[in-house]
Amino acid sequence: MTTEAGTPPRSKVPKRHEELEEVVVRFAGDSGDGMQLAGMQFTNETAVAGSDLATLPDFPAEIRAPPGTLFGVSGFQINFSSHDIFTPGDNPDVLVMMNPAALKVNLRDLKPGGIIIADTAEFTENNLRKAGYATNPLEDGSLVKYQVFPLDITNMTLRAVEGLNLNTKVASRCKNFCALGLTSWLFTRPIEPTVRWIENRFKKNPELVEANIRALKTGYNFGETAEMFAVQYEVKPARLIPGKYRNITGTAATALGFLAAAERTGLPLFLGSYPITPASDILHEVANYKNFNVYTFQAEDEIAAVGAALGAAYGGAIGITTTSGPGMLLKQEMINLAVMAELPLIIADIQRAGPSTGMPTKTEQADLLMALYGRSSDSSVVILAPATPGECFFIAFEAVRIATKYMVPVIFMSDTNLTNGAEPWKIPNVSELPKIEVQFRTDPQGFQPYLRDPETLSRPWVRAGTPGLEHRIGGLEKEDITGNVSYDPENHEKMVRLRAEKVARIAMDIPPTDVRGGPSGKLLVIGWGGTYGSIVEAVERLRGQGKSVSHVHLRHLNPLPSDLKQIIRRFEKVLVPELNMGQLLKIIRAEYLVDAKGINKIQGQPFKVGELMEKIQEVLEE
Amino acid sequence: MTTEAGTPPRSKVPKRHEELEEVVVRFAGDSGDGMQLAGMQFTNETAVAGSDLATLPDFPAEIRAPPGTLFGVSGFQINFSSHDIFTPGDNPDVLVMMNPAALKVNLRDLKPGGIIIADTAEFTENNLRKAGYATNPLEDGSLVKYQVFPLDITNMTLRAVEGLNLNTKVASRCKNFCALGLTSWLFTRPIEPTVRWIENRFKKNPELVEANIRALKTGYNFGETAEMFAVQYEVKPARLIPGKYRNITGTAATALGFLAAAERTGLPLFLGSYPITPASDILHEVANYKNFNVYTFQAEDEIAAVGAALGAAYGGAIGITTTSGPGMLLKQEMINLAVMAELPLIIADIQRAGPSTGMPTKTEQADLLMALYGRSSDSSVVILAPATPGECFFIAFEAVRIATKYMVPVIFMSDTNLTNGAEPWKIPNVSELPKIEVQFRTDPQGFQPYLRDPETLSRPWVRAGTPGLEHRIGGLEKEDITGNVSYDPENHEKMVRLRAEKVARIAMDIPPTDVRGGPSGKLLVIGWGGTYGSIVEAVERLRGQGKSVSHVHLRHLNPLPSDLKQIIRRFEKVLVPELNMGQLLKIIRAEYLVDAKGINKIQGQPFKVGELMEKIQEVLEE
Amino acid sequence: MSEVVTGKLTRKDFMSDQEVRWCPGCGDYAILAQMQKVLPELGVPREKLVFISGIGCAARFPYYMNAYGFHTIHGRAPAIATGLKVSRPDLHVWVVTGDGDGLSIGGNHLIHALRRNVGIKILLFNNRIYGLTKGQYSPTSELGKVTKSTPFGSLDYPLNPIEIALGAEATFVARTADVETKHEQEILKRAHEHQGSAFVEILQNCNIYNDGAWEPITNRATKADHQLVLEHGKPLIFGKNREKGIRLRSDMTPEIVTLGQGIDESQLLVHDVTNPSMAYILSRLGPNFPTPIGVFRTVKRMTYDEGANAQVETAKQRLGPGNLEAMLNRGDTWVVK
Amino acid sequence: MSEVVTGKLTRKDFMSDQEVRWCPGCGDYAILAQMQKVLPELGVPREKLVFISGIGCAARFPYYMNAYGFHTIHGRAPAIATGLKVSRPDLHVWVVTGDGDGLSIGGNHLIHALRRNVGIKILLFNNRIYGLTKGQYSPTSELGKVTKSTPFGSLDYPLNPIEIALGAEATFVARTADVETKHEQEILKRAHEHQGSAFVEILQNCNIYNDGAWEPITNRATKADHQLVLEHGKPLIFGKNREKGIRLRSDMTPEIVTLGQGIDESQLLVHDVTNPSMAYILSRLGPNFPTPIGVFRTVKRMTYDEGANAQVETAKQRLGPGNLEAMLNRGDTWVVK
Ligand SMILES: Cc1ncc(C[n+]2csc(CCOP(=O)(O)OP(=O)(O)O)c2C)c(N)n1
Ligand SMILES: Cc1ncc(C[n+]2csc(CCOP(=O)(O)OP(=O)(O)O)c2C)c(N)n1
Ligand code: SF4
Ligand code: SF4
Ligand SMILES: [Mg+2]
Ligand SMILES: [Mg+2]
Repeated sequence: MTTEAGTPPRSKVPKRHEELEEVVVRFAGDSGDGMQLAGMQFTNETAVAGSDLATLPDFPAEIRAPPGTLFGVSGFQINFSSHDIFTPGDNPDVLVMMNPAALKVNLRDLKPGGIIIADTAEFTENNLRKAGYATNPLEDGSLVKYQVFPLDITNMTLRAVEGLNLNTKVASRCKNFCALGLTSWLFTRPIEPTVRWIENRFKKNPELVEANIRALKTGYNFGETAEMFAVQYEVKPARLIPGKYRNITGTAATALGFLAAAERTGLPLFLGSYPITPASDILHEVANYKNFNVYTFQAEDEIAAVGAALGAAYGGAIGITTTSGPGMLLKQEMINLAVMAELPLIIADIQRAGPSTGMPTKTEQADLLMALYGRSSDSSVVILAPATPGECFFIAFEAVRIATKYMVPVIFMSDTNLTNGAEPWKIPNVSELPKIEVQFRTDPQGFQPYLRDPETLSRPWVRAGTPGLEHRIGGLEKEDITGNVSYDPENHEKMVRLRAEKVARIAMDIPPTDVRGGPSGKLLVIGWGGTYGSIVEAVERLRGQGKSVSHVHLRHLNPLPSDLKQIIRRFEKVLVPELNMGQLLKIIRAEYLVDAKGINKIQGQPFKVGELMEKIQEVLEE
Repeated sequence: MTTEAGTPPRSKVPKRHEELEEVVVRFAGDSGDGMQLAGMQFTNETAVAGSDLATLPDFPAEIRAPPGTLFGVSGFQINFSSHDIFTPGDNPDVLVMMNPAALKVNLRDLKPGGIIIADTAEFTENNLRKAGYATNPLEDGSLVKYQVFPLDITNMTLRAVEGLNLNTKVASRCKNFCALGLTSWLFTRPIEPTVRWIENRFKKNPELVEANIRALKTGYNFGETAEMFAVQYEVKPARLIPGKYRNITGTAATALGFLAAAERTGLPLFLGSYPITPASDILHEVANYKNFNVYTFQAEDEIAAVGAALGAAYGGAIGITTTSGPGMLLKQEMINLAVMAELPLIIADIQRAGPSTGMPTKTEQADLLMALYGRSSDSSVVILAPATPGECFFIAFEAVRIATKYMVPVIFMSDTNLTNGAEPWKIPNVSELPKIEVQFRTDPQGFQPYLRDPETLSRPWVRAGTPGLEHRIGGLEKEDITGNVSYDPENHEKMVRLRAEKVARIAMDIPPTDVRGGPSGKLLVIGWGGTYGSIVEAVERLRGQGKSVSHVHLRHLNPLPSDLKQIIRRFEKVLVPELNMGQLLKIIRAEYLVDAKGINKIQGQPFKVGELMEKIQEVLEE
Repeated sequence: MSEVVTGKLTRKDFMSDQEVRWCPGCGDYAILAQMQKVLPELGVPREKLVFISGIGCAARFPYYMNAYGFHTIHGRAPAIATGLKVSRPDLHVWVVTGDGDGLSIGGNHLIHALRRNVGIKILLFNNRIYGLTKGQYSPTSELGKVTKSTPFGSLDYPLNPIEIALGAEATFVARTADVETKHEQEILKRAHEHQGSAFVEILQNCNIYNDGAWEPITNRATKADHQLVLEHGKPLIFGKNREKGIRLRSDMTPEIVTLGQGIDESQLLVHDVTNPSMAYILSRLGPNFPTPIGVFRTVKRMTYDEGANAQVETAKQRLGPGNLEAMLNRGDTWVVK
Repeated sequence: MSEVVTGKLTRKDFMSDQEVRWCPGCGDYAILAQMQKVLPELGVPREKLVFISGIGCAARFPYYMNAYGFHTIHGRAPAIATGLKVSRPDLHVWVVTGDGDGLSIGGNHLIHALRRNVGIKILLFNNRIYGLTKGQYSPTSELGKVTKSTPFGSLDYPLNPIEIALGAEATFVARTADVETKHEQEILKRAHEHQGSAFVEILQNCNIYNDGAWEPITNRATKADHQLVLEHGKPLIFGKNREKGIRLRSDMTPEIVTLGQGIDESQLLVHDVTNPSMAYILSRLGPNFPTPIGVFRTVKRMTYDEGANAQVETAKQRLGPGNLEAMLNRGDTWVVK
């Protein structure tokens, strides 16, 4: 369905209307409370209403932690606005809290004067104790700084679904929709998209359709009718670039990017993967699209997953594998084989926090050096990183383009928050997508497996099965041109340099670097990956304050853009904010011999805009 | 046996004696011809004769390539001298060639006027053709530049062993000893050590003892009696530091270093390994020493090998694993677990050439960045690299010392040529070895698994099995002090930084950096690993020519020595020669922001001294 | 961390101070409880007990045991346990793994630990699903399974953990189920007592992602007809009234017979834990047969850790205890003055 | 590289231009020759043939075949072959592996390829040693083996490749030997003809590091007594004068009997390639029995690649061929003007 953003559906109520520029709402409850779902549906309503938005889901580590515990709290934050926004927001204006543990965990982030909506049914003595509250915060006056709306959401829900044939357990599970309905009313969001979603999701169970819709509407109508809320807020549609939009998560955008690129080449897509948080969802997503000539293969481990993808590439398919840190390093030997065999291979590494198992559900961007250098001996691959959830589409597409054009492995580096986050996405026109032309070699005349295109240095891609081109490749060093095994010393040096040069030349095939802000000045901030939103906002606000600071966000990490050197030279100082100990920083310093400094956060959490502004300002004032 | 180097056993012959300072001999033949053995025995004789020496074995890729082929040639080069030497030599003075293929492959390296000893029996039409000779080079005058001694070594050998109960095939296999005997005579080397070696090696087969000794003596006596050789050369004993010496290979030194360190701690040594060229020999060597409380475990793969070593460390043993490039990357996930668990673990990576399978029998030093960065997320480990075969002992020892003192994984980086090379080695006195004191925590009072020593930041090592200290560890992020699982954002940052800081502080526990040459000047050459000999010789020669060039050779690659920064500042230019595309170079540039340049060779071969001198000179003259 | 306990231990002594964090209703709770109940009977001091696990829901097990515990990486626990057990034969080393951890990424380590007969005890919690990663099919999931990663149904024929263990010639192979508390305790005890590697498949319910996976086998109402309790030396009988038995046809295929009509126990297969063919046939009875629980096979064979330690002792006897001085000075030496 | 050949191919057409670089006398030469001899009979166009190998001496095989070849990394060939075969069911994909490559580092991929029944043919050259790395013991080496890495003798009980393949429920499991040229050709042909995964163990002599490993079985003088040639539907008979047979005791253990003294063929086991228990018993006959060569088991089952391609087809039929425009525009959309 397509609505016109100019006229979002609206309820007519006699309540006071207040217009807001930007709101940050955070839903939180037990991992079994359906908070991710409520958040995602609210996001969708908000997108359809034409706001710009950014989201930040925050999963607990446990599948279903015991109810009421602090470590079992699952949260979902959304920032929406009538102007351009780039981050999920530092501090929420509104907390929708399903139990005391959720309140305990999230209260410290709430803005002074912010709104708290809490389900009183869950503020039992037992739950308060589990959350570490001696007294009930809804009643003990400790929340005077905030606008508190205690509400028995559970009971409202149970009453709403009375008469349906549901036991209490199932019935009370609908309460997330009740909370969502109320929140939707409060911010004048259209609930129709959610109604449609419910109808589709539970189509095999009409009772559940009815129950959830009733819960949703109960919440919505409560806002409208009850005396509790005096004000209804509104956030006007954002002035986005004209076009057709949808809401998209990083996961979906990545999957669609790969699918679109494969479709453009006309080749089958083969995705070999082994489940791992947070990469698994890309596999799940792609698996639905078998009608696009898609093979998805859940392998026995990460090595087999990437191996199968490489085997498929050898057979002429778009071979892709998806994983996260601990799985990524297991793939390096196979990636190295692809480097030697010079076959196209796409590896998506969705970075998560910490070495070893670390904190699997949290974000970080600390796999960059591993992606660059984690293979034995000198072996250069291409590294790309999207900056926003929606951009995952274009970078995934670009990964396929480069891999097939240059016969080279390409690592696509995303992260937990990028992949789980969402934003409104201007749907590209299929005809506007970049060209990908794959030409298999079929002519036996003059064929040599390692004869290179003089411009790209790419060797020919020969689909196994092509008559007259039978040949052998492998991981031993190969002789230039013939591809025969060779231990010749000079040949080895030549081949190592050729492989590196092939990757280096790709710098000529990437767009000029975009500098946000003045082309020269006091400070250049260089970022990469999912920190984009926070950096943009911090830098723009500082520029709004008249500070001489500009921003470059790299999508191409290897090779680096060839104009970067000149850009850096035009600034006095360079700062590299990263969610790691300083990885791009090392590369920039080694490459450009500039005394760049890092802003580093290693907490499994994104940068807050305020945090960044503070650190940047410090450097500006030094 | 101990002989006094002052009086090496010598034959009394009426031939002309000529004294030489330094000689480079290269043996070569089919991989089945026993050239490695001949080379090693000649090395041993030379060591016992008191020369300084350095060796370079060069294996073919195939186990037993078809006889007579170019790719099947196996070579062994030794440089020996009456003064200090550091490399196996750039160009041989003497070639001992067992067939035409050997001659073809090696001739280009022979010094003008050099000696060629060739087994004429193998210069058959068939073998000449396989080697690509149209005519017999021994006869066609193409070798006029050299002193050629064509000799029917095969036939001499067969005649020597006549009467023994050996078939021709077995008998002719003794010819390597015949060639060795002749070469030993030519350079006045004592053959007694070889006689003893033969007696011991074939003690179960007296016929073979007799045959090989006869062959050896036949060669030796031929030199003495035949009219062919007018001159017998002599290389006087080198003036080495006084002490007791033996000849040692890098493999043996590494094994002994680990064994000695484990012995000093009083703990069992557990070596988990999976065979891979060129690391396997360390496993083979260590496996002989079970009486030292040694467990060797040939695992099903590299992951299991390092896993078992880590399990043993958890139980209080010295856990070691040995491997080479393609196996190394498979171990990174387990190394990362050791980083998190903060357990001592020693990983030896014997670097070989090329990405993927590459050129497995050739040398390179291109795994440095993988060792540093090849794990997911920020995870710092200690990296050490020996400079010479004999030094492998001390660096292996140091690896164990650091791992156990700091509860940290230590990567020991050697390479093909270091491990296969040999040199005279001053045997250390056991009492002079550095102290390693391991103290397991046994006191339950106040025990916390991650409570750190305030100085070293090391956590306690608790042997599983200690009463009252039962606790749980793992790869999830741990809470400071308690070691409980923690997803707390600030705690994660703290722990990542603590782990990094622990490694960084080890810089305070390493000796001051030795600068060879002036403490300041025009050019500083920074090297690491097995390039030591070539760099020392190149730099010393240039200094001999009055050039302002000094040399630092790093044994500690992570952390880097804390005085390195100051040293670098005292030079105008910095050069980093490496057998890779510039890996230490990247680190030096990023760390010290100095415009260091690389000298890079990627041919599976060590630097030649001449090569290095030339490149260094270029930079000096720039 | 925990006090040194003297005197007889109780179940509580094996409970760690960590809150158990499986989903409410998960079968893992029952397994944990049985382990904690059975340990006091084994007379093993707490400090000699080590639990090593990989990654997965099951693999959280060590955190909840008051003993030594190491939660390692995905699939590799048998390798780590091997190194520990070989160098520390005095310890009792248990491996806890899942069907994904143990049979997917870790299949090879499992097989090799079993064929080596390292004296470790491997418990495979089989819930036929990947729990921790939220519900993808596992190597033991049934063909055609629809999961997040297989919306059109899975295509791979499942692995049979017992058959794989037998194929690796494991010396102790058994099966039990989370809810069969007494049986489970018995099997854990026997695994402990076995000298070499013990492999125990534990049928476990994941009520979140694969609820009811073992339904007819473990459900009180249906289990009599769907469970075949193996006992050494006893004929294979099952059914509510123990009225059904298993007989072998002449072509070595099993068949279900009803006792009574001319058929008596003497015609039935008699379980023999030392007979490999018996174990094999029982391991693949097929869908129309009851599912055996109990010990399939147990035989005695030298363990790897015994062998490794014997080699150390023999070497010491033969060569004398390691002498560093002598080792450094081995071979030809010379003195420079 | 090579010309397009029309008309009937000959052995020579399958020989590549690369010099064969195994040690003189290596058993691999014979296997290569049989493969090159048998291929012309199969009527497969050369370009449709792909050989994929891991690392090891055996793994050099693809270089010598004039076909498509990929010499990959240690132990992982089955995974690479799986990706290729699934996406290119038109190709004939052979995997060549060694006992180390296939059963040590690559054991897990082997098992999983077999249980999935991917339509690839896996040839395991078993020389019971690591050849390429110069002579360490392998997972099939006999217990107590003294090698470079085990100077005091190995401690691990060997894996039995056939038993492991059966444990993974492989649909075609066979054994042959390098020197049994005719038998080998026959088995290669049958492996080719089998629809799903075919697993073939080839006993291979490494004359450098493990000479005579299969001596009594493959030696002309002794093999009649040490080889048991399996043929479907035929009784198990062997011996110089075909005077010995194999019978099953009532406890399912096999015994050797001499034909004649009141014992005739009718009492012998009759080989049945569809009977899993038969295959299992034959796979572990033990040291006092002859070594079976031939097909142990073959059954038909859906292959993974068929299944995967069928899912693509079904999805296309059900959802229509992929429409990029529609996919991008899925779900709720809105227009900004
Ligand atoms: C190297 C690596 N790959 C993948 C993962 C993700 N992962 C964690 S547990 C798991 C599977 C869990 O399934 P199972 O072993 O059956 O345990 P369960 O959760 O069902 O108890 C996977 C795929 C990981 N942690 N590490
Ligand atoms: C990751 C990795 N580990 C180890 C090796 C070294 N390696 C190469 S082949 C091989 C074993 C060879 O044995 P097998 O598979 O039996 O083959 P064979 O040489 O006997 O034919 C080993 C350990 C390697 N190449 N890569
Ligand atoms: S997801 Fe399943 S296996 Fe994991 S804890 Fe929850 S119920 Fe148990
Ligand atoms: S080492 Fe053995 S297996 Fe390898 S080529 Fe030589 S004989 Fe054959
Ligand atoms: Mg599971
Ligand atoms: Mg082998």
